[in-house]
Amino acid sequence: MSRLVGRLAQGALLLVVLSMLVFVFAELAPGDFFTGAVLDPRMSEELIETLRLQYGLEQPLHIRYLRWASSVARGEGGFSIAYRRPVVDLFLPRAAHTLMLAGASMLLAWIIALVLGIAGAYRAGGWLDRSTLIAVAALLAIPELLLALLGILVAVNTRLPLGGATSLDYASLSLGARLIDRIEHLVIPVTVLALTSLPVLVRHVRTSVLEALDAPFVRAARGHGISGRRLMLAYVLPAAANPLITLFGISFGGLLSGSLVIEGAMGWPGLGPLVLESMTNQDLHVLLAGILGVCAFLWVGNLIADGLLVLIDPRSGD
Amino acid sequence: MKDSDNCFRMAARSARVGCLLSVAWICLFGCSPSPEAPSADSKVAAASSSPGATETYEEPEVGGRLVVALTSEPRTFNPATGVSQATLILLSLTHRGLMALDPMSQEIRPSLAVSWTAVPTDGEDFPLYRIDLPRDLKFSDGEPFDADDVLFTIEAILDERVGSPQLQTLMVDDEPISVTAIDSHTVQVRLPSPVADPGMLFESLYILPEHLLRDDFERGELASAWGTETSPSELAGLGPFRLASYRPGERIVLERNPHYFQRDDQDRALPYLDEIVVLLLTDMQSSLLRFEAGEVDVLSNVPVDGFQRLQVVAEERGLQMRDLGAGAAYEFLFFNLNDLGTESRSELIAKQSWFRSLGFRKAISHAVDRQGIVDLVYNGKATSLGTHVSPGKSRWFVDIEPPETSLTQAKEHLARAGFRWSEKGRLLDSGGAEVKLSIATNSSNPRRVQTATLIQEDLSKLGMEVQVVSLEFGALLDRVTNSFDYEIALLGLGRGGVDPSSDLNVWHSSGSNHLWHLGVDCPTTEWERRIDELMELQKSELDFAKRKELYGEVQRLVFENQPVVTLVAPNVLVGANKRIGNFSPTIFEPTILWNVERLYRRSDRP
Amino acid sequence: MTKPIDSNPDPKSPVLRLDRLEVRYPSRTAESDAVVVDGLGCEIARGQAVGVLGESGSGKTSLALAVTGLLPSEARCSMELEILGRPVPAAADERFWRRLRGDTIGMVFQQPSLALHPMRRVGLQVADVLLSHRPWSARSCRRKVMELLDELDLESDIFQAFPHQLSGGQRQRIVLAQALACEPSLLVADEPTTALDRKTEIQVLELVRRLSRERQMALLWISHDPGVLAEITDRIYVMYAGRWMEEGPTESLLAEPNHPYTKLLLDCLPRRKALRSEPLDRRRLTVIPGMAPPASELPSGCRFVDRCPVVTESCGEKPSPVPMGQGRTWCVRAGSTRLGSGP
Amino acid sequence: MGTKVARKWLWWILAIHLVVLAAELVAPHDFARQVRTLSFAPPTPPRWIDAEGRFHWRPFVYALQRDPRNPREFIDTTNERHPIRFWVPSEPRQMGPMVLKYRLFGTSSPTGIHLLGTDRYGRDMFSRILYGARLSLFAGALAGTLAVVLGLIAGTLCVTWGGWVDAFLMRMVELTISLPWLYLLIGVRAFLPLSMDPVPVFVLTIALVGTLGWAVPARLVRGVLKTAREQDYVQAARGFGASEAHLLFKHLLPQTRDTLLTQWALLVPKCVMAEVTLSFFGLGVQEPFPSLGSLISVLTEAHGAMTRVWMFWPAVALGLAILSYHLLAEALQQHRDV
Repeated sequence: MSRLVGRLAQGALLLVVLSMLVFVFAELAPGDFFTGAVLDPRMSEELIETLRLQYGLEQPLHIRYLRWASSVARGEGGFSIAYRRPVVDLFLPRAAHTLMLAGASMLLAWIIALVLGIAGAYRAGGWLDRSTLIAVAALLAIPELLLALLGILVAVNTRLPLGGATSLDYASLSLGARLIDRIEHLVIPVTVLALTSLPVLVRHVRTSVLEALDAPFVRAARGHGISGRRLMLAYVLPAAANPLITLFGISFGGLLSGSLVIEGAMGWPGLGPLVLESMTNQDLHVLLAGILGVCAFLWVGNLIADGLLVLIDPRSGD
Repeated sequence: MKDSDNCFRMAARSARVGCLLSVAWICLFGCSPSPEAPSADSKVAAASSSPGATETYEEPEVGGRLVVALTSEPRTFNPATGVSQATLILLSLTHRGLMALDPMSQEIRPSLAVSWTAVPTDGEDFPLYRIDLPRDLKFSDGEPFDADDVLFTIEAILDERVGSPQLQTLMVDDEPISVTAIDSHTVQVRLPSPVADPGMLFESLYILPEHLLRDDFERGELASAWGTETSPSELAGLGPFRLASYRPGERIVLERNPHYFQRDDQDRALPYLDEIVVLLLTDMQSSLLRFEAGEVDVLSNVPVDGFQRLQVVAEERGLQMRDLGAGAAYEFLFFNLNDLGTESRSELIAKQSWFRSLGFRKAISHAVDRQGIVDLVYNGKATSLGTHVSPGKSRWFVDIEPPETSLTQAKEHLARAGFRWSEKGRLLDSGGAEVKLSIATNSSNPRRVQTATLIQEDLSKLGMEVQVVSLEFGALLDRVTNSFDYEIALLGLGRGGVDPSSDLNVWHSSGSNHLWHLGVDCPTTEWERRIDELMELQKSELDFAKRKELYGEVQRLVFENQPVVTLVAPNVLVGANKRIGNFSPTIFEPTILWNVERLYRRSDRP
Repeated sequence: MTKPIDSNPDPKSPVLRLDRLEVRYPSRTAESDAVVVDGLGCEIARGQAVGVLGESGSGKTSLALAVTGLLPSEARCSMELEILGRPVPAAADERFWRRLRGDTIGMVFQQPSLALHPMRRVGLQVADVLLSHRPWSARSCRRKVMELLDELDLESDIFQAFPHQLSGGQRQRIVLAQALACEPSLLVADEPTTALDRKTEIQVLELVRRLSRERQMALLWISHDPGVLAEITDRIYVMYAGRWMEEGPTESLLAEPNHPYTKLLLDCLPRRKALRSEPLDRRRLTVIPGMAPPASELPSGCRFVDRCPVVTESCGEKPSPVPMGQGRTWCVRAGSTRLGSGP
Repeated sequence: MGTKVARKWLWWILAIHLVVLAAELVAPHDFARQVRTLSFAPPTPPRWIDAEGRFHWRPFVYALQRDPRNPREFIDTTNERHPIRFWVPSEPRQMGPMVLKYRLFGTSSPTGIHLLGTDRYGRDMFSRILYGARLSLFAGALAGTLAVVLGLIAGTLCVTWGGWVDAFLMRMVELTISLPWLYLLIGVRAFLPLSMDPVPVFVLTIALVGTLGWAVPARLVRGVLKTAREQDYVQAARGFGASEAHLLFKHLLPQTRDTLLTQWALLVPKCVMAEVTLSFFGLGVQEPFPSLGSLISVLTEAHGAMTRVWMFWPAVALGLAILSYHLLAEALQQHRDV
């Protein structure tokens, strides 16, 4: 219990340090939210100065940090200059979509990776293994954005929707039709996103399973005629679990960050476009919320991974 | 006239190694290529002049839905504070101002106002105007509109707490205009000093409903009122549409405003359409694909290669693609002529002596292959420029041919300016130092990087060693406007009004967008002084012909002295589904939606 | 679940008949393959216990893996193998072997600590063998495992234990339980007691001997320790560098070895009885001089030629078996020379 | 067996790298040479049979010209053959310490050979891929190695020291993964000179990508080592009094090899792609210098590029390189002892 409290304290400290670092980094980068406004014909220098004062951008770093911290303490999560709104208001309606997309694709990616990685390792050098290897190399050579565009191209030639989370007439659909509509809209983004994270997972699953297949106790089990599904599930996978669980912890952090790019290209109403935009126009508090979210997920993921590692390994229990 | 680039879209790429990536900026805003514009491509100009006319033969259908795409989310529904491009396009659908730019004639015409008349003043210095407002006009929530709403709007904009970007527009020579109500439907405007085209002050000044916003204003919270979370029932405007629903990140649905004031020739209520669905698509490539698939009905600011691809499939997919000719935005090179003072940047200061040499600037202008930029970067969909006013702005265009692309002439200019060549063909300045330069531009705009890549090779033919430095947009702007740590930069400008006065901040030596030499109050050369003078004169010149002449002289001075090397004006490319009737786009934002109340949807494909 | 080889087709046929076994590995460095096992053959009758004696690296383990189809994929193996009188096809695949292993052939591995999955309860690991071969319900498997544990003198609550909670002897019994679960006709044991202390080793050996007699189970016991083989086997094959050197009934072979290698090997070890009482460091008083040849550079004739103290010219030829008493010796000088004094 | 296959792939990878190292010699054109009349020209394949159906022993190419019916397309100019020759004289240029006066192959006439077509500016894609691959493959491999080595060190420290060092390093991993490095990159860029030569850019790329990529390998190494340490034989070795250092190097670190090799094989392409990001912030290579990443990213920028099939060649080249790395890593992983 005290270890858990310690970890929680560490996590909180981590977020604080991270937020400070982001402030420092943003300070290092030239310009602020209003730098781009210089070229806007309707924004006079005086107006920009006024706005800078109004949003406290002229104040020293620590004051700005404290202002942000107090905003977080009030539950607003910071204030977006671009939208003139508390960040929470911007994030809440979008976060569910991002989590839905990211969660579904993570699930899909892990399922595919486990199947391909295990099958490939089981018959290492076989046709499935070889073609997986080639596919992985190809996926790594294709930028995500291009993959997204190819995904839309696929949608153009099928009956699948090209983007968005719901159809235009969603509101008038029946409950069942709504569900189908949602799923149809998920197919392409989830597939594309799963494909982007697939290479890493497949390679690691395959390596770990290969290594586990080589473990003396797995060979012994095969010597006893234990094989097939029983061998894989009860012997090989637990033995291969360690790097995979670690990787799972890391990919948990990717739940938020992984889909940023894809969402924009797919017209998926998640956090992606918002956070990316905040990055380019230096809307610091929005970006900060995104980063802290990623970090928190990552940290939780690592916590889960460490916990799972303890859980599956009976030796650590004694 | 100012910049171009404020509107951007993001096309982020892979976000691996833990950090996030890239963002592409696309120059979006253009200004008019009116049908009669002497376009570089006469065929194109002819094509774009016809559609409005042909469409009138057909009886418009009432009802239906139009799907449009926006490249970023609106940041507010508040007309007083909206600045981003997406916000402004959305506001243009839901609000109306007293005056508006007629994109065809490129003049300011009454919009809400019934009439705009100058009131003769006896002996007084201050010009006076009377604006008659229509009666029986209602906001989209059914509440009546009267002069108080106009007064409230002006009061709100002029209030510093609101921080409205239009505050400056309502200031003449640092004095606010004053507006008074004569009766409930007549207002009177008093200007502190004469203004050439006073209707311009009210262009796109959307009228705020006093009954909804007065309380917020009194509390000093108008700036944050009408944020994107506001319920549609709390919003109201005078535009043809009103907000029905908003799904963040996904789409905005607008419905017909039943109280809209305009009616068509047959006295039918406008708009024809029932509904506009605005899809929020941050990625241009996916917008293109969805347009191609017929999921999006109209698409503005189509990138060049997408446009040409769509042209190929236009028949098959039932699309109409239009090249509207040169937009008002222009791409240009400028030299760092800022006063670096005593700062220890001797290397840069030494290079500035080249930049200050007219021969050097002219040599560069002659060396640049503008047609190459048009052909290779814009696939022919751009127009070479000799000066900063593109043919698209027909009302102010003065035919100045771009400098001839000629290495010989460029070399002559250099030789005359004291440059010479080493045995290896490297260019040396009069002190014998090799000429090494860098062209900085923003990496988010691939067109600019491509242009710089072409210029880099052009200049290397003169014996210069040139490097392309592409920087993130904010970092580039910081160098250009703040640290002055650059040599040559490549940027685009051209957003803003058609009127020369909107150009003041670029060409006046004290202007905030006088990018190549910022923060000067008194011009350093004779021709700069003359430009300042001309710009001041045209500001209050009431006679159009004289004003055009004054502005023409500015353009000639710019051409002769090349403080900036203007390159090209990209064409404005748009497309629509053939089902969309009355499609009559212009190079002004909103290119396609400027006549949105008259757009209609055919139930059957013609 | 049908067995690929009927457990009792002909009571007279041997449980295992192996001939011309050859195992080679493609070499990492040299161009030619490394021949690890070269032309071995042997027979094990029902209830018979056969031992294979050899130093480490002599190819014993490859032999054990070959007859259970467990060689690593890169190994090249050819042999004529009959199990319970039925030939194993040359193209036998994993599916074929899978049914054989654990059912007809039980296998006990070298180190019990490595042969058990560290994250799985040992009872389940025994039950897994049954579940893989018998169409039984989980409950009846469990009952059978309990019986087995009891038979092997293990407490029943061990079922729930993890391997790391057990002693070495307990683990070895669990491994044995796995091997014996399906009552195999043949038990292949690859140095199963090396990792155990002497006392536990004796217990395990006695246990195996008892069970094999009760069940008429054949044994193929591989070891480098003649003492162990003396305890448990009826017949011993001596192996060196992938070939048989000598074979014969345990008693006579250990008492009167005919092959120079066997003699040297047995000389290296103190007498069995003395061994138990003497301190550890006296065990390895003498060693055979020289090193076993690397598998890629084997001499063409007798494999022992480089280290043999009594080499003749004819040792350069490949020796053929010479019948000696109830056994055979693969030495050209067999019978003609007596080397030193036998043990 | 593993090492023999591994050696085969190692030779193959070395061969690729040697070819791109000698880009000056092998490439038929200068990577920056623009032929503006040949914008987006399709590949000119070597031919043996001419338009009249005659066979020629010496392969040749046809020059391209604009299709008069469709000015955006090119057609072959079949009235003149341009034979492909080896060891063609060319303008002298520097390759390392040598001055080259020849190219490996090319046509003697000014009409060049464009094996993989040209880009927007009429630059030869084949030559650009060679030059770009030189930068990207070396930068990728070095940066990937740096990241893996740093990760190995950090992961090892976590396990050997444990306690607060472990907690601290793991929190650093989380920080590294979530921090917005691009802000720092923009900041760093502001302190660097305006224009930079390719060599410092190359070093900078490796240093930045390598130091930012340590986090995931570190965490994986830590996980593997933690389990490895619990294994019986390691415990046993400890019981025998083996020193921690001995344990680490003999028993623990070898177990991380597979994971690290996999990580490395995955990191290399990531580093190649990350270089594009750096370029975006003005830290990577800039036009006209090519990198594989920048050649590929053209595809996502321009809708039109996707319709020109030959613009996908850089992606194919990178894919092949990645495949080779993976095959090498896989061969190195086959370590089952005989």
